[in-house]
Amino acid sequence: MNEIQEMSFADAEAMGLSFDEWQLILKRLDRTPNLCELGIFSAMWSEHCSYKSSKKWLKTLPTEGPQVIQGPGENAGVVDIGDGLAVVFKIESHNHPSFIEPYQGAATGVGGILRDVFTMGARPVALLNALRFGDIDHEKTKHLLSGVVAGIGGYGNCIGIPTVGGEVNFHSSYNGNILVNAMAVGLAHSDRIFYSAATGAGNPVIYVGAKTGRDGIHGATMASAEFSDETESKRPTVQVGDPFTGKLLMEACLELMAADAVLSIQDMGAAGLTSSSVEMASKGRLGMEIDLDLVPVREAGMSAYEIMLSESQERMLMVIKPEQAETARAIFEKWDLDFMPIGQVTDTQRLVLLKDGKTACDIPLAPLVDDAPEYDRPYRADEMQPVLATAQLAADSDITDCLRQLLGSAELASRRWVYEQYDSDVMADTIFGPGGDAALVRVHGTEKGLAITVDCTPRYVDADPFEGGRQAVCEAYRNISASGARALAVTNNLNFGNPEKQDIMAQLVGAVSGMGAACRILNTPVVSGNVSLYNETDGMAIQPCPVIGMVGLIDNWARAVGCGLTAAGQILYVIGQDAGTDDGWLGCSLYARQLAGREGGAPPPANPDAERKHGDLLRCAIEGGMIAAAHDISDGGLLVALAEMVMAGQAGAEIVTPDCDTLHGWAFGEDQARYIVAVTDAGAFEALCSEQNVACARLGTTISKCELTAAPAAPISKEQLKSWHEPRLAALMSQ
Amino acid sequence: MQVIINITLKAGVLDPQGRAVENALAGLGFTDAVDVRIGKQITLDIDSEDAARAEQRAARMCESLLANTVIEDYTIEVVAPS
Amino acid sequence: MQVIINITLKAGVLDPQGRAVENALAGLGFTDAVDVRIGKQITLDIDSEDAARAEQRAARMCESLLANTVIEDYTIEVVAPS
Amino acid sequence: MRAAVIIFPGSNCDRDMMVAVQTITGRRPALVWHKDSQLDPVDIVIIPGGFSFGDYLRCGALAARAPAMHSVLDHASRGGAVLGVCNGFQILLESGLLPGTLVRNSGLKFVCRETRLAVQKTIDTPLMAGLPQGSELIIPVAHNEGNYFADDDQLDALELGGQIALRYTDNHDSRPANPNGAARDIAGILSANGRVMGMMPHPERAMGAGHKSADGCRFLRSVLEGVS
Ligand SMILES: Nc1ncnc2c1ncn2[C@@H]1O[C@H](COP(=O)(O)OP(=O)(O)O)[C@@H](O)[C@H]1O
Ligand SMILES: [Mg+2]
Repeated sequence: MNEIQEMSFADAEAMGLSFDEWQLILKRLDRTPNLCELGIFSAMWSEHCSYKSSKKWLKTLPTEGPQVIQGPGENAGVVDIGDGLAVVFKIESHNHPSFIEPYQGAATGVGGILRDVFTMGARPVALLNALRFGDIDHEKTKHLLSGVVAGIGGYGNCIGIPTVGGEVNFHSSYNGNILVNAMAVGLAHSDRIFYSAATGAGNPVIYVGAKTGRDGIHGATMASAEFSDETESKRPTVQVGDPFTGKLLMEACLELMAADAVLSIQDMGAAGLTSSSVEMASKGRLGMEIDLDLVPVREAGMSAYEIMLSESQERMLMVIKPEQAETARAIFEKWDLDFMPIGQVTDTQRLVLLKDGKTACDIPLAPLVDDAPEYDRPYRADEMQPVLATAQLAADSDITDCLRQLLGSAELASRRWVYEQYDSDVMADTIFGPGGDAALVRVHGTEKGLAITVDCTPRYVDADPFEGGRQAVCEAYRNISASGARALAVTNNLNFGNPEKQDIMAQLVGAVSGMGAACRILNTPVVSGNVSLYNETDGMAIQPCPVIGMVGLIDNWARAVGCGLTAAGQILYVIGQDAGTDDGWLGCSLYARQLAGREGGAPPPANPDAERKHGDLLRCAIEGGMIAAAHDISDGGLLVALAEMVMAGQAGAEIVTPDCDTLHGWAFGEDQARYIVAVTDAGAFEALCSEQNVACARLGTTISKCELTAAPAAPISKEQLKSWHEPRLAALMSQ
Repeated sequence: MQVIINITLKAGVLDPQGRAVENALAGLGFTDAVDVRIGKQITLDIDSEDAARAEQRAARMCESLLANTVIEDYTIEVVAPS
Repeated sequence: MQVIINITLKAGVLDPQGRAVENALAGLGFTDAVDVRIGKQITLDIDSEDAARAEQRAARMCESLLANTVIEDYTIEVVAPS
Repeated sequence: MRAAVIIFPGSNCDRDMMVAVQTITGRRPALVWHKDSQLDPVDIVIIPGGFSFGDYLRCGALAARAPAMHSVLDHASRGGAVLGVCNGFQILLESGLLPGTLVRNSGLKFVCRETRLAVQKTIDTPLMAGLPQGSELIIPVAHNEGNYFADDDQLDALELGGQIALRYTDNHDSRPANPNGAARDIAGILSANGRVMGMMPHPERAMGAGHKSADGCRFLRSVLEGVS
């Protein structure tokens, strides 16, 4: 296609624009766009950049609170943690690229989310990831899992940010669309946050970082389409991550920010130079003029279209104080990075691009952003699922055998094979790394600790989007609370199928409403997030997966508790359970799926009010020094949680199970808002529970022998438990 | 048959390693070296007397494991009876 | 001049990667592949019209950086004027 | 006690090492940028872990040829003490200060986990003076290329010469003690004069106070007190 040739609707359609959208472009420009201009519209109006299907619903999320310094709308959310410090975080998906090339897809996902965080002026201190793969026996799973894990490690380990947590699930609905969501957390001074809005007409616009190649051209539009065989041929050149350059860029940017030379800054993520220049200029209600001949390129002969839509990694755009230009240049030279003034801020509210001395693009900014389509897509929810009773689901096996099967299942088996490939200790501030509940990372040089987790249970969301959305927030909150921290705020990644289908849209609406409802009650506003739609292959959608990333704060990390049992002679309680309970909610549980072969059924109701009360009680008890170990109850229920506490600890547990027909419900039910705690001062703890009016059931005691006894069943040694739990993934991957 | 397989990054795909080595060479005074690209060379023995068949087997191995055909190209050379 | 440098592990030097690839190939049914060794192929352009001189420069680069001569051998091939 | 920590582009344990040294000695080590060819006199040079130059070509290869390494070589040739950790170990091998090489882990994967190390009987060295032979240390590793390799003659020579400082040893769980396939379970070695040491485990990540072990602190204290 010729650069200046006028485009037609056929061209627009090929770039993913609808006829109405094409008409709107003609109207706003009052002429026909050229290739470069059309490419810019198509990228900015893609689902990925414009959030056209989800925006209406994202607006319903709570985003404010006294702790919030910056909510959604910037590169990452910013939350106050006191003493002049702020935590900066966001989660982002790289689903499509990771399916095509798992190593590079995952690596560039990590690189991208790190840039979002350090762009805000924060030094990244932790990485997490939420991964979903197809059936564990599916032919592609092994290749995708090994590539994604290696890619995440490849980037994070090299750049030197610890990967401290995450989750991995397997389900056949992800056979053709895996999910790779990466979260980054950083620390900044709360009065030194950097934003993207351009300031001051006449100020220089600087390009820094790696050179621009033909990588991933139109990746944003790709991420906004379903997969089919046809996509294969449209495949852009895969983006290749360069964590080494990423590290230099991070250090150079942080050094430049400390030198007080930066006015505004934006990373080049999806849609590269297009979205960064448009966002900076439009947020500042200004314009921008760029000479594309000045952009450092890797290959000769790149067109304006290619330069504007390239998704080459490790690049940034910034506006700097003119008088600091030489300081800035020196810093980038020190780090051996490109530093190139490529244009200037203008007051025209237009984006003007020059190429070979000619104008390659001259369009008003307002339509690109303000007129980006926003749809109120119709939705219709599936029928509600029935509540299933324990009797309908209970398997024949005894509870020991059920425990063995659950611990060894792909869902619950140890993730050690995964997380040992991540450097979880670099920066030397990791207190709790992967393998427990929330990760805990020290705020360097202080007593503060950040508790961080990512959570979602797609089978609940699939069965009941509203409940599933609430539950994801509640489970994250429990993980944070189990460490003793108080939850501050969340980021979220909405992974769904094709929103043009009414049932999928209903999932999105339900899940977002549920998330919002829970966040309101738990006082955890949403400060950032990302949406990934069209996760479908040949019409088959994924199980909906609204991942919650939550960050909490503990004032003194030395007081945090882990989930492993520490010593004998402590009393085990279940917080949030009545003493007489002898059944549990098995519908939609992991037990039902793994042992009864039954998917679906109404999920256990989430109860954010109870979560808040129980979380407050636990924090209070931990603060009071009564708790030696704490673990939330989630997938697999009470007995699985207790087995995990034995496997992670240096002591055993002895409990007596109720004598009843509903024993499996009691042992493996997934009723919400519960924790198992090992208590050192039972009297004080029981008094606290009755004072705060929280139900708690005495479960048993800790013992010195490292074993789990659920009488009348025979004791199971820790080695035995581990022999069920540990080998599954490693065995699969070494086949 | 001994077979040599050369695996190179496709044209246009970023080669950060090549770039870093080029810079390092320049730092050591080798400013006359440009366009450094780094690929893999795999040598193996294929149990077959027939060169055409060995080449065919090697191509299969490349497609199914040795090369990442999304970003890499490969060439196969059958050297000699081993 | 375009120059191709092949870098291979010396005989006797452990090649864990080659061994793992051999096992992986066997796992995929390619039991006819043995003695898998993995080396590097570096291509670069040397600014010189003279093949002999380009080769000499390349050898210097290998000795001072590109190869670890304790465990690696290298061969140099000057391909063509670039 | 004066220490210097060398920083290459891609080093990422430089701060951690600096903090560890300062915790033990109360004094901040000098930080030396790879482009500096000037090194003020110090008691020990420490080369920290990370991915210098992205680990491109061969781990440590590009860093070993950086200007700062010329002064490190001078310092070592005058009998100065040098400690290289992880990528620092790789750099010392590439620069020829220590024999052998580190190749890809036998599992072909990055490995981050705790290891148990046995302190070996070595030649007289100030670096290990505070660590009784036979004592054990729990210190984590995190690397892709930690598989120590040398030919048998060279390994025999290292053994005979008392140059093997640390070996991976039974960690009393189901997994192999040796995380990477290193020849003869070697985790750290000394130069023939006992003044240069390279090791894969990260002592700066086992400093107690929130870390899973405090043995790295014991180890570094021995090193730093030994050379001051
Ligand atoms: N699900 C969501 N909830 C809250 N905020 C969201 C969500 N999805 C996207 N956002 C916000 O919209 C903005 C654009 O997101 P994104 O396109 O992912 O940014 P970037 O281009 O920096 O990667 C960000 O401020 C992000 O936090
Ligand atoms: Mg961004």
